[in-house]
Amino acid sequence: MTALIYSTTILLFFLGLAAVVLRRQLLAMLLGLELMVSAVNVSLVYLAGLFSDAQALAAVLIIIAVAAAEAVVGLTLIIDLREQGREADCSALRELKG
Amino acid sequence: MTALAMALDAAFTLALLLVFSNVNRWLGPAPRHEGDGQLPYETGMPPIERAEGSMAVAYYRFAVLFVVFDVDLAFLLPWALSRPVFGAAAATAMSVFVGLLLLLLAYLWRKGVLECKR
Amino acid sequence: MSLSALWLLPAAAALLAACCGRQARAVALGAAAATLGMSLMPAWAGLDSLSRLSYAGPAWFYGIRYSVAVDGLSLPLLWLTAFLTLIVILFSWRGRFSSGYWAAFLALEAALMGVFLMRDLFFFYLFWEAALIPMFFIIGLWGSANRRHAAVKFFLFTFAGSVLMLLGFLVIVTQHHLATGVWTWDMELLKSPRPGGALGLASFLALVVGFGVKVPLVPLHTWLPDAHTEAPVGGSVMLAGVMLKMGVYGFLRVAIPFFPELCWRLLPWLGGVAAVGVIYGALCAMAQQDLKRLVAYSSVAHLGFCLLGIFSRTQEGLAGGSLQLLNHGLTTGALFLLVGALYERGHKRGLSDFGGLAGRAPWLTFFFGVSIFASIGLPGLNGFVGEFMSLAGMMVRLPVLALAGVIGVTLAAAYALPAFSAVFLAEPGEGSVSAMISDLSALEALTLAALVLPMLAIGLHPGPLLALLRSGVGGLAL
Amino acid sequence: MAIPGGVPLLLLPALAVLLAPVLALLFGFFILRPAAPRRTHLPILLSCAVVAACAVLIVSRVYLFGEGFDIPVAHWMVAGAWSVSFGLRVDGLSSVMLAMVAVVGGLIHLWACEYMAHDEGFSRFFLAFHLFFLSMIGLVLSNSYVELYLFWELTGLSSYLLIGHWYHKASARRAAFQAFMTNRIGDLGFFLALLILLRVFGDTRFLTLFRSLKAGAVGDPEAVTLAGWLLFWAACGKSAQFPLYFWLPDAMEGPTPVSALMHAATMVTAGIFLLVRSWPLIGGIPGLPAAIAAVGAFTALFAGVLAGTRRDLKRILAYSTVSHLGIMAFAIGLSQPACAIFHLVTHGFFKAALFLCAGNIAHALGQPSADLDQVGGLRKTMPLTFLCFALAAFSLAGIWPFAGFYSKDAILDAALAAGGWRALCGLLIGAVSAFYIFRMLFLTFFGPSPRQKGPAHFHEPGALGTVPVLFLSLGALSVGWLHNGFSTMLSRSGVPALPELSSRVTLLGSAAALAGVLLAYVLALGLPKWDWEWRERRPRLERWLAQDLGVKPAVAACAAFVRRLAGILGQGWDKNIWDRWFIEGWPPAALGLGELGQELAGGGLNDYLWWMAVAVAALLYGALRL
Amino acid sequence: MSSFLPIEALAPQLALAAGVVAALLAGMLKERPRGLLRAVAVSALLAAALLAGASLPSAHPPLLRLDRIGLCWQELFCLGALPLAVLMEEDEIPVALLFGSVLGMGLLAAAGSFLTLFLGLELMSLPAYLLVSRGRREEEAREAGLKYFFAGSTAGALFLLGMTLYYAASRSLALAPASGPLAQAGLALMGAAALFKIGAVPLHFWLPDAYEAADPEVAGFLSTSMKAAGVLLLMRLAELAPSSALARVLPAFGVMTMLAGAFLALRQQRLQRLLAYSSISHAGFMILGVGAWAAQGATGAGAAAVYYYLIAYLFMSNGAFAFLKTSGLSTRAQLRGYAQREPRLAALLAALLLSLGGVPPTAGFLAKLLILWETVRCGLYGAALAGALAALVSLGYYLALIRDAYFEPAAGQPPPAALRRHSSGERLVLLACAIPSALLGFFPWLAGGLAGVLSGL
Repeated sequence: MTALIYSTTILLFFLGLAAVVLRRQLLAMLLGLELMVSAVNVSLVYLAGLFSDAQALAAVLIIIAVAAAEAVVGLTLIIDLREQGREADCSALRELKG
Repeated sequence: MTALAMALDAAFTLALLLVFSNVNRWLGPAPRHEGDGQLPYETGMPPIERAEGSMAVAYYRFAVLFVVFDVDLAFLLPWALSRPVFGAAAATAMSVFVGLLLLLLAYLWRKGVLECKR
Repeated sequence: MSLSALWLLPAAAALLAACCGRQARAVALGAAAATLGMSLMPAWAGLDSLSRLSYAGPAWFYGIRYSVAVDGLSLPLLWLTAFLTLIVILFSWRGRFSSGYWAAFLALEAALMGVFLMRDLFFFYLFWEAALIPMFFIIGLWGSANRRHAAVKFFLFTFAGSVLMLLGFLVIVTQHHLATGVWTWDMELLKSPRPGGALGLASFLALVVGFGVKVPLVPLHTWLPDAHTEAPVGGSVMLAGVMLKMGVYGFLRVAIPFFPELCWRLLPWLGGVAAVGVIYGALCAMAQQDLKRLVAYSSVAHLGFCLLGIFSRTQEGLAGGSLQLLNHGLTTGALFLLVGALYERGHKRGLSDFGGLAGRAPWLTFFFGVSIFASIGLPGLNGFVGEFMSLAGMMVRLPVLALAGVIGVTLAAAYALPAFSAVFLAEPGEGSVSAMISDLSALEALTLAALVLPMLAIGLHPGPLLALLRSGVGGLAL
Repeated sequence: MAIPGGVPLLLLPALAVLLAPVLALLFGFFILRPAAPRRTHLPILLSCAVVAACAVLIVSRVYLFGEGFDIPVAHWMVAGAWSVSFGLRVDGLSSVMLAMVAVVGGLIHLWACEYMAHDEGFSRFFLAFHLFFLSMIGLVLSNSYVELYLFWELTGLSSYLLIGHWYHKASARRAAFQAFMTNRIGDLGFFLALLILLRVFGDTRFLTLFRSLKAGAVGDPEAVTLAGWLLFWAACGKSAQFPLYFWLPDAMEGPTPVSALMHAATMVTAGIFLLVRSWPLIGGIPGLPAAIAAVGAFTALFAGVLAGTRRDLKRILAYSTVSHLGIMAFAIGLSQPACAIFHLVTHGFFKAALFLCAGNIAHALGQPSADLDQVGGLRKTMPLTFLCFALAAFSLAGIWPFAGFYSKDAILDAALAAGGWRALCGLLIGAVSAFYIFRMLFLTFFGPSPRQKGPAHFHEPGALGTVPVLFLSLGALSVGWLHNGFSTMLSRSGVPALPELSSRVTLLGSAAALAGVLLAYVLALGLPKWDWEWRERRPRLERWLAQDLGVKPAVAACAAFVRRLAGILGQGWDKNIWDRWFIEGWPPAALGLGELGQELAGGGLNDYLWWMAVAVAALLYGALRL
Repeated sequence: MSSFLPIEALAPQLALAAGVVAALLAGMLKERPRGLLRAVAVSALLAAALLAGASLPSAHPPLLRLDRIGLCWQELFCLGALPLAVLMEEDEIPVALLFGSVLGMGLLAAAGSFLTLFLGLELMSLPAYLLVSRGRREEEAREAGLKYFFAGSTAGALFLLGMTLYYAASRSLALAPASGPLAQAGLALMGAAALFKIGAVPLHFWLPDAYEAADPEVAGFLSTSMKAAGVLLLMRLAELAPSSALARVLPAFGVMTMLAGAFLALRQQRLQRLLAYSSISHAGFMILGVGAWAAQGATGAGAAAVYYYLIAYLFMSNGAFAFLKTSGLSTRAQLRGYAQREPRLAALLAALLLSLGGVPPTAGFLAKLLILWETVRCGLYGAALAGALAALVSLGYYLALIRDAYFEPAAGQPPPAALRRHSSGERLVLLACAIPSALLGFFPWLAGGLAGVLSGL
């Protein structure tokens, strides 16, 4: 039973990772990030319930807050990019290389 | 028992997923225009960029601010429920927390972030 | 504490010279003279009391301790360093050099004095490497045509060797700690339990490569001609006069005492490389058209003799080898000063660029002639004593290497005399700059006389110097 | 008779002999050369006088009272038990040599004053000349091999300076370097012999060395044999024996006094002196004396034939010197070192006389050296030189009353006693040497043959030019009569005495000499044009002979090979292959690697994250697997 | 109250928080005196550094566990941030961001449980992304900020996954050793996040872009304090299971990073990008140091070697980036002939570069020596050889820079940025960084003292 739950959350996590790695649009990648964090939250909540550990649940709350902060920062950066008139797209970010 | 529930739940979500993403294709009319059907009338000019423009930037700013202040609510809830247990210590902690938020709000207001100019 | 002053004074003077612009030259002269004076002091205090002068500070970190001492081997080398620095400063007295030039030479002297004073492997390595920095700037800033390439090549080549040497030290110190549970970097204490087996061999080879780059042993010598050719006069004198000695000093102070039986077992290989160096250096010198490169390759040959003497581990071999160190300092120092003088006047270094200087610059010819004959080992001058005793030592161990050494002695004449006659005796060909070559100034002649007189003195009466050297290296004999 | 403290009285003149030249040189170089270059020869002549006086004193005391000593004077190199020291050794052999060097040297110094009078390198010449004089004296008086090697090399140095005296001439420079290098190759053997002797005996003093040899306490016999052969190789180098003789004829580039003193009388005999000095060592080695005899005989004949075909006066005398050195070596080979030394002394006198006469002739022409074409019939205009030349020539040929006869016949006697090829060679040598010297005599002084210019503008040199020559030629006449004095002197220094002359030997020797004279008379005066005609008729033979029967090209080829080897090694391998590829090849390789790495960082965010995912996968795999 | 709200345990962090508040308040004032913000920045950082130096707190509040390594590293973070505080432009947003970042690092150092570890990790990274994106060159700064953000957040997410796996194995969020495949996998993932933060080679691609686009002083802060935090995270993880797969693979990562960092830097023409790759090479040495420390059972002396390396690197890297800001140079071509124009600054640059190259008597030499010593002590001879090779290759381009500055003739006009007058703050920071990095090699007692302090844990 635990294995099934766990494998789905890890599957979700790697889906998020795939989104971040494969997708070209930055917003989609941001979503992928949030997916990864939420997948971890699900597994953390499940395990906290299993080990009946209150501290883990508090951790989930904090992780959610941190994820939000992350999203805010991500959005700000992407908005900045768009304000410059550049495509919010990976291929636009080729300037720095070598 | 819960395994069956979980399986059903998974199946149900998958089914919903499939239905929502494909219902318009099933119900709607088949896309008739092909080839030059996409082109504008003979006098129109070909579109320069995609139709749906970007949302005004200002709206994004408010969305971000909403996220920042809304998430703090997540911390108020457990504090409210457990206030009788911890008493004074929790009170001061939460007041510091809220005080910081107010300082942030004051700072944003002072900086004129909240006005909604075009 | 007075021994530390030997390197502290030049270092402080270097800082002072770097700051004050015009008087830098005077500061340099004062500091160099003072250092020479101080280095001579232990001699007056009697040779047997040398050990009293050593000083060892508190153990700071895992056995690293600031400890200085002087003995029969390092005292003469200290004299040589101080003496050559003073000569270089006097010789480039009239050149319009910036304050950085004088500061660099003083810093170089401080580092070299440090190398010969330190008895702690950490500080030995620290000064060993620190000497590279001033020489890098000397070659780079005041060198000739492609000085940039030569400076970087010199620094990287030597640094590669030294980093390997550092790994060797680390292995020795760690194995010593494993064997005795005591952390120490002191040269005396590290001698007792030596890392044996493959690790011991590996660390010994690392030391050999580290010191070999500096000596230079033949396959690792190609930085020498470039560095010598591109360095300014003072630079090449200090490079050939003292910096090559650090390698042989390293063998005498670190490599042999730490691995005596390995040294003995690998004698055919080590002696073989040195012998090849002797013949290879002489043959390459024969093929050179540039005076400085010729003298540089001759240094490779001369230091091959030092190593032949030292690896033989006989009383006369060790004494001869270490004496040859000092001889090479004097003869090659003088030769580089003269070639430098020619370059300053005629801005050319090729053999065919001069001619007929004997008539035009008699003193220059005289000093060049004496130095050339000293460097090819004419008996009565210092070169012969060093080479003869080294080869006598090696003949006792491996006659075939002594044979190679003797062939080297013969070849020495084959490259030195044609060069001498091409520059001084032959008629000036077209495109020769002999017209611009004026004779040595009084100051230059004085400095060269100060180099040539000891050659004759050591050649005829090497007794006291040999006794001093033997008190330092005698212990290594088998 | 000894001064208190056991030091023999004889030590004082011996020290004086060494110190006088040193003081003269120092005074000359530091004071006179800068101040009054034209008068540097005065202190030098004074020191020659002092040396000559002391030499005579030493010879007389050794001859009359049989005194002699071998004393270490000072420590030179010392390293614990191992040590090398300076010392003086006066015995029969060294006093004879000292006397010869002092007398002949002094006379030639006198002669040089006039000859070099208006040479611009006057002071430089005299300083180098006297340096040679000092090193020759030192060489003769040294008491150990290392000390002997010191003075041996100094003679090499001074010969380099003196041959190359007129350094503006390219041929002089080349000859000087060739002389120095050939000596140096010979010294290679000497250096090795020193090392071997030091290794075997621990000390190279003659006294201790020969005592332990006699006692048979030799640690390593083959090493001593090798040392013996190497000493012979060194003697070949210095005394111009066959393989290493080619530098001597070219050494004639130097001024005539140099040729006379160094390349006739003293320096070249140093090799013979070395062999005689180490006779106890060499005598004991099986096969070595025979080899020395063979080489000596071959050199004598080879050089004699060449001397007979040369045209330049000084070249003829040079080849004659090589031939006579061969004779001395031949004598040593016949285990008659006393004859060799006796011949050395007589040869010193008559060869110096011949050279000075040739020098006077050339000086009259104003050239460094005269050619047979430019002379002819000089007996009318230069009678005194003719007289001296004739005396020396008769002595060289070994005609009866002259000095050469006594030393040559002693050697002939030993040769005949040894029998076989040695006897034949002995006779042949006598004939050949008589032939070439009389050919030179007839062609120079008698009736100018049609091809020669004749005696037109020749004149006798000044007083300083003729008096020394006269003395030398008288010496060439009279020295032979002291031969029993010689044998007693030499026997005192452990060398077997001269053999008694039997009438049979004198008859055979004189017959051989007369045959040579007759042949020379027929060819030189009978057919006056013969000497020139055979050159035109057989130009190939002429060129072959001019190249020393192929020896000169061989030497040139060796030198070229060494230079090419140096070029290949120095420039080709060291600079272009080893340095460029193996040492300076690393930085470009590293830069290339860096360039390769840069392509990887393409700048795309996805690629970065893709690499990140790969790394994480690797880490996970490692963690689960390890 | 003290039992619940850990005042003295988090004293340095509280000081920084006060700093943030003060910065915001200062920002709100209409007319504020010119140096006020800089004063606020420096004073808050110094206060934090002093408080961190105070003695170890007795009580262990929840989620926190302060030990000697934690304290020393907090000192490091504050020191690393000082140059940035001095050199930053007069704007309250970056000051607040800086305080936020250093506060996050403080949390990481004082972490007693994985939660605080993660919180510290994220809290120090988020402001860093914004600091990078506020670079003067708008275009590149935004791009670099975004790249840094996405890479950093992915690493954060990976850390989270690792945390949960480890939690599944150890059943509690406390920093307690656990065993089993899940724990190993968890550690590996968290290790990957830490290696990302330090800039280990396969995970380093974001670093050159971020360091090149950011302002030089921000890059300095990133390369010192941020890297030190990454190293601390790695040490905490290695401490949990010294013989775990992560600990065993660290030397290999170290070698790969050292060599790749050195080789990649050879060809760089832009100075900041070159210093970025050189910082990767130095990171390799640090990882090797941590690996050697873990191989010897994570005891005192090894930590001293890593700590000394970080201190030396702090001075060198901050100094080098401060030089770039002061001199306004951006490419190697502009560096040509710089010594003729500015002899004093060039001398400081030479000292810094020689120290980065590890040539005695500089601090860099002693740092590399200690790391190589630790590597040799635990028998990793191959890694020591690779370290020597990396030092040699890196010296190659440092010497090339010195050669360009000193031996080349000045070519063409200096860039406009180089012409403005250097402010006294810039010169002060440059001196404060160059002098110690040039001479610390002489005094091994400093390393000795550290070993004493750290081994006291």
